[in-house]
Amino acid sequence: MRVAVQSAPFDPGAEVQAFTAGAAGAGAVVTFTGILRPDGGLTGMEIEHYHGMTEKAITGIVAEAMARWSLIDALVIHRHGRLAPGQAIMMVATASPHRGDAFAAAEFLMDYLKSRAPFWKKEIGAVGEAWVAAKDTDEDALKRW
Amino acid sequence: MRVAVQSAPFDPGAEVQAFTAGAAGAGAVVTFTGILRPDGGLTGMEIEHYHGMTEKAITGIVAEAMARWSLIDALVIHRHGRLAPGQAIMMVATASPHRGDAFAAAEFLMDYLKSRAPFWKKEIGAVGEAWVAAKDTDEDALKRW
Amino acid sequence: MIDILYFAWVRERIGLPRERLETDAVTVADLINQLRKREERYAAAFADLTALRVALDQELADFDAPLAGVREVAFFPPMTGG
Amino acid sequence: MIDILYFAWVRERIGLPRERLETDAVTVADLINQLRKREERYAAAFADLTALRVALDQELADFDAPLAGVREVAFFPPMTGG
Repeated sequence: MRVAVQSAPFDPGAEVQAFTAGAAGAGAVVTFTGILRPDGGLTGMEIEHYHGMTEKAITGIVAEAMARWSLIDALVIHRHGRLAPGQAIMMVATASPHRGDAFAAAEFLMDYLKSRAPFWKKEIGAVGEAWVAAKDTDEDALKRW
Repeated sequence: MRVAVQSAPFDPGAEVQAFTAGAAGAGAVVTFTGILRPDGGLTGMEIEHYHGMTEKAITGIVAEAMARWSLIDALVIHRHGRLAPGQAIMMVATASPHRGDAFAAAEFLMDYLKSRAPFWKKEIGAVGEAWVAAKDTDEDALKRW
Repeated sequence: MIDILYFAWVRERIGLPRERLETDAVTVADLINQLRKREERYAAAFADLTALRVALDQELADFDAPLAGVREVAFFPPMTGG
Repeated sequence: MIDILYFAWVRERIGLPRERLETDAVTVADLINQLRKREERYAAAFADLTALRVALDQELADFDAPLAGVREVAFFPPMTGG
């Protein structure tokens, strides 16, 4: 497994390529990429994170996914700092012998990263800045696991 | 949307890169890649398909996904002919403003491709060949949609 | 005249990928009964209809579907794509 | 001595990212009450605990959790990763 918390941009295509090539024996690879949408005059995003806890929390979430599903490998990349619209915010990838496990684990990782990894997003627009509010639906999403 | 039914191998990483780059306005991209696992002495796979109906059936399934979920774009690539272990059999990709839609549509596409796209897989091993049997669980998977 | 296509083990059992027939069959089931009577290999291929699927002009159909206007009938086992 | 960290709007409201305190607080709730009394900006930041989360030594915890042995307390709003 690999967990990367980084300020540098990354290329989802290159990451998928490397992850797929490295997942020998996998029959199914699922990837999710979250991208900063250029909505309503958004000029950027600033992602604050809790250095130290972030890596620990994500590693714990990935370890739980590997314990719950039959996974050959898993990858989480999450950016912090300043992002431009259209850039990838984060990605997860899962490799499994079976498609059901790869899908379930990827959705589990996403749901937990949303609400249990210490990141805070601030949207930056032409007229000001605003912290993104957590959604009740994101917290509710954890209940299905 | 793009549907490609082809005998030539493809590079999942390059496809994800191109798909993600082309999906302007997407906040979420989900990809699934099915890979031929080198299980128990498998030396290859031969995929037969119904030329004409295959393209029509997949296009119909993708159109239904685009109607049911908020999708910006969708991609299906499926190989036919002879495959070597470790090669990608097929991939789907979905791009949406929302992660829930991207995941649901990708799983829907996979479930329908399994049981409603006219492909037939034959496993080729050192000691012989055998048609892959359809699984009841694959047929059951359609009922959730 | 109607084109009949066979795929996967149906093709292997019957021994050819497609053929052209003159038939007065009204439904798919009628056509299957006519084919069964032709030769043992057809009877074997069509022995268990639960193991078969049919498409009419490249759309999945039921065995009781009418053949009127249909130009292409395909028989095959349950699909294993993905 | 305990390190206290603030993130996102909690950090902005209090005006600093971290500080070091001598405290005899037994639980997180005790510590919050002590902080509230210090200055208006603390009272404002800790006005609504349902809008806050706490981590003790980088693990999520409840407000009634004991502080014995804890070296790092962090306060922040609900997380918005992913």
